[in-house]
Amino acid sequence: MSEPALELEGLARHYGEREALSGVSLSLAAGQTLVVFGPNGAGKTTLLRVLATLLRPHAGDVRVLGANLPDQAWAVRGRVGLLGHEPLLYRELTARENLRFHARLHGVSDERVHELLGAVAMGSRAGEPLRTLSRGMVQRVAVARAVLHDPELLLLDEPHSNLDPAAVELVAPLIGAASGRTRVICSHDPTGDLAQADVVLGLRAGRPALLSAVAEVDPGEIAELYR
Amino acid sequence: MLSVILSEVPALPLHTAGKYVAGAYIVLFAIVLIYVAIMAIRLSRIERDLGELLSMSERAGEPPASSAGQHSAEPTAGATGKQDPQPESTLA
Amino acid sequence: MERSSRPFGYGNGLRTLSVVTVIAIAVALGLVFFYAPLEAEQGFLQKIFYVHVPLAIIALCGFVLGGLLAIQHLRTRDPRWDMRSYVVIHMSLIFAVGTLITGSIWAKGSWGHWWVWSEPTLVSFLIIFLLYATYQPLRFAIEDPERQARYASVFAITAGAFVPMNFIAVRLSTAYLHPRVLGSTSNLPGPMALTFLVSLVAMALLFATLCKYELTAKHTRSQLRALRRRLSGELADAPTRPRSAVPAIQHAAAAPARAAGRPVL
Amino acid sequence: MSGVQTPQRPRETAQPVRNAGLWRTVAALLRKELLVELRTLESVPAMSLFALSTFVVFHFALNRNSVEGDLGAGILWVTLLFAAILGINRLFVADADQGGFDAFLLAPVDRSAMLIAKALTLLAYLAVLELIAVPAFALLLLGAPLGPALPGLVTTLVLADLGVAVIGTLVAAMAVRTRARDLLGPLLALPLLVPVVIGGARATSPLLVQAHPAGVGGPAIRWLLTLGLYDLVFGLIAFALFDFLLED
Repeated sequence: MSEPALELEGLARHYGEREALSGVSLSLAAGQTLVVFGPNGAGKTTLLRVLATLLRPHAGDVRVLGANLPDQAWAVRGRVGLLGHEPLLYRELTARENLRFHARLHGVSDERVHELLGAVAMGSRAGEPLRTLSRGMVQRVAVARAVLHDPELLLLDEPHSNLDPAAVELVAPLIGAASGRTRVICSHDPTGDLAQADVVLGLRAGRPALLSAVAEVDPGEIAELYR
Repeated sequence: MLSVILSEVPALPLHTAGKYVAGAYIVLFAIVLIYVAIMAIRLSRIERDLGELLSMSERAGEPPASSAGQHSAEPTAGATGKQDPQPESTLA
Repeated sequence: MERSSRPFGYGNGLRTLSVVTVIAIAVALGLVFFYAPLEAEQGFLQKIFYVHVPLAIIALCGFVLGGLLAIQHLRTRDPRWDMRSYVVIHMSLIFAVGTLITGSIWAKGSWGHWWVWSEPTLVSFLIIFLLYATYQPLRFAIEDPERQARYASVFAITAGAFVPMNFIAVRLSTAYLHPRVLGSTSNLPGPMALTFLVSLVAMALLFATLCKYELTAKHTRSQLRALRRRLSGELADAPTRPRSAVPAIQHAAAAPARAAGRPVL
Repeated sequence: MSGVQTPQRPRETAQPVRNAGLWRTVAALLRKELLVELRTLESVPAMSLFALSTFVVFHFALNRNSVEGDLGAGILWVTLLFAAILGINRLFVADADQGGFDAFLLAPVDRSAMLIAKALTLLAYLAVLELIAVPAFALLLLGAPLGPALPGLVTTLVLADLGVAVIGTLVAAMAVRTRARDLLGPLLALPLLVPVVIGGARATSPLLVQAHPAGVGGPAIRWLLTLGLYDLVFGLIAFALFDFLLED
């Protein structure tokens, strides 16, 4: 697919007088991975929510998967998978019921639910309400929920939080580089995620302080962001 | 002149009913007065803020004229007469 | 930097409007007390009619107008419409309080007690007042100014549609205790009708003037905050705006002027 | 466990993923709603018990062993109204706290499906509430026989419940994502529901009377019309405005 998956030009989003995001411009080809670094409150989560059509951009033009937001947001929904801090799952329902609910919303068959439950090794505990499960298990069900509808674009906000190394290994084919999907990952540890990045974006107080291909970036600059 | 008007006017029967009528009009007047008082307080707050800003701009060394020079105190004559169609036409 | 924003576009409009209002109110008062004949049944007390009913009508029109402005805000997403809707509803609420007080004074005068359940306009005004009293708390309970404006507009439209509905329901349910002179404006003899109309126009002008006055004050304050942000931007971290129910209009002080034609209101 | 290589399904061109129609989305939402309610039993039992205890309070407050006519209708409708307020307050809490809104907004579905599903859920809660509260009212407080009044009462209840469901859903959606959600819900809903209570009480008061000279007449038609008009007007408004409450 020649057309870039993501094209941002002067994206801005403000929260009252404070500018959560301003002047973010980048382009990401399909299949590539963009890793976003930046201290807390730099606007990483806001960026993900704008790309996921949950937040309307206040300025600049945003083209996600060939549709520009916010007018053609409907064309993007269902083709984007979001894995944020919140699992977006109901604690009272079981893992299977949650995934079935999301499957019906996205028009996905039940086999896919069963297949994904196996893929995240949650088959055995699929019948218990989520509130009885550990945070790691809930995160794995959330990963399954994020890729349930086979999205073309994955938006991952610190995907490996609460996951033990074995679990990271387990979900790699779904949300890792092996999944072959275009990915935008927000992360705090330059060592791990920098390896799988194609493009690196550094955000500081909503503004892009660093934007370059992974080859030209040196870890010193990334550390600089957090000072 | 005043006596002419006074003689013309029907005697105002200010017995019991008058009390209430006076009360009603005083209430209306009081509402407008309270409103003007609140706006006056706000106006004084704006003036205080403006004073702060002026001192701020002096401290910043940049003469205030350069940034706010164009804001002529009086709205320029050039502005079209009917500035804002909306509130006046509340009746329309 | 070319002119940052057009000069204030309100000043002159306000001056002429207030002069016209003062004249209209003076004429109205003159007519009410010196020209309108005494009503056969209620006598002098009926003079309250010329202040109570215009207040009520203007307040109702204000609430419905607030709803229409809110529709325009949701369509265009322009915060200025939200500011207008907020000011108009805020003013109508004040007029509604006036209606309730003058109404209860009238009730005391003609039936001997301050609150009368049989008078439909009074009763529906109490309900409408209770509803719109939640407008400010609703706005105050939402932090993000943009969402605050949107939720306030949804409320304004729903409540705007509620006003006539409420009148229908209350009017149907209230037994008629006495002649309809209090609410009705139709079967008035000539001079009374003229006086009533002049009072109505005077009240409408008063409403427009106060609204414009408040709009000017709010606009000035937001310009001031923009100036403060620009100035303090150089000195220290700008103090963030305290949470408030008042709509926030972002004056991108640094941004180029808006379309030169439209005054910034 | 070798990592299962997910099949890379062919993707059509950039046309939107239109999945199930509106009503299948509503069905999915309804199924989830009722599942969560059955699991937690948060709303319906609370509303019913609240109604029963309110009848007891009315008994002692009014110091009457039985009521009928206007007083009876008044007690019934006030109790139902406040019990409905309880349901309205809890309607969106699960969605707001556990990311239900975001999950729904991410899916390629029509946004008014949430309004329809939530309104139907509230309608179901009200129906169950009335199935318990009305017989209890007849048993505890009503001096008149319920039987002859039932058909008229049920039609009025259905019309009123529609109004409460529509306004309740709109107000709940407005109040849930604010700071004072438990206060704003009732403050917004009560004035808006006054016409429903007026219509309901006036329509049913002639039914709940002891003496039936020529059998119990139906509820006055003008009250049913008022309720119907109310439901229609606010149904359209809710349909038009609900999307603005969801988006951000």
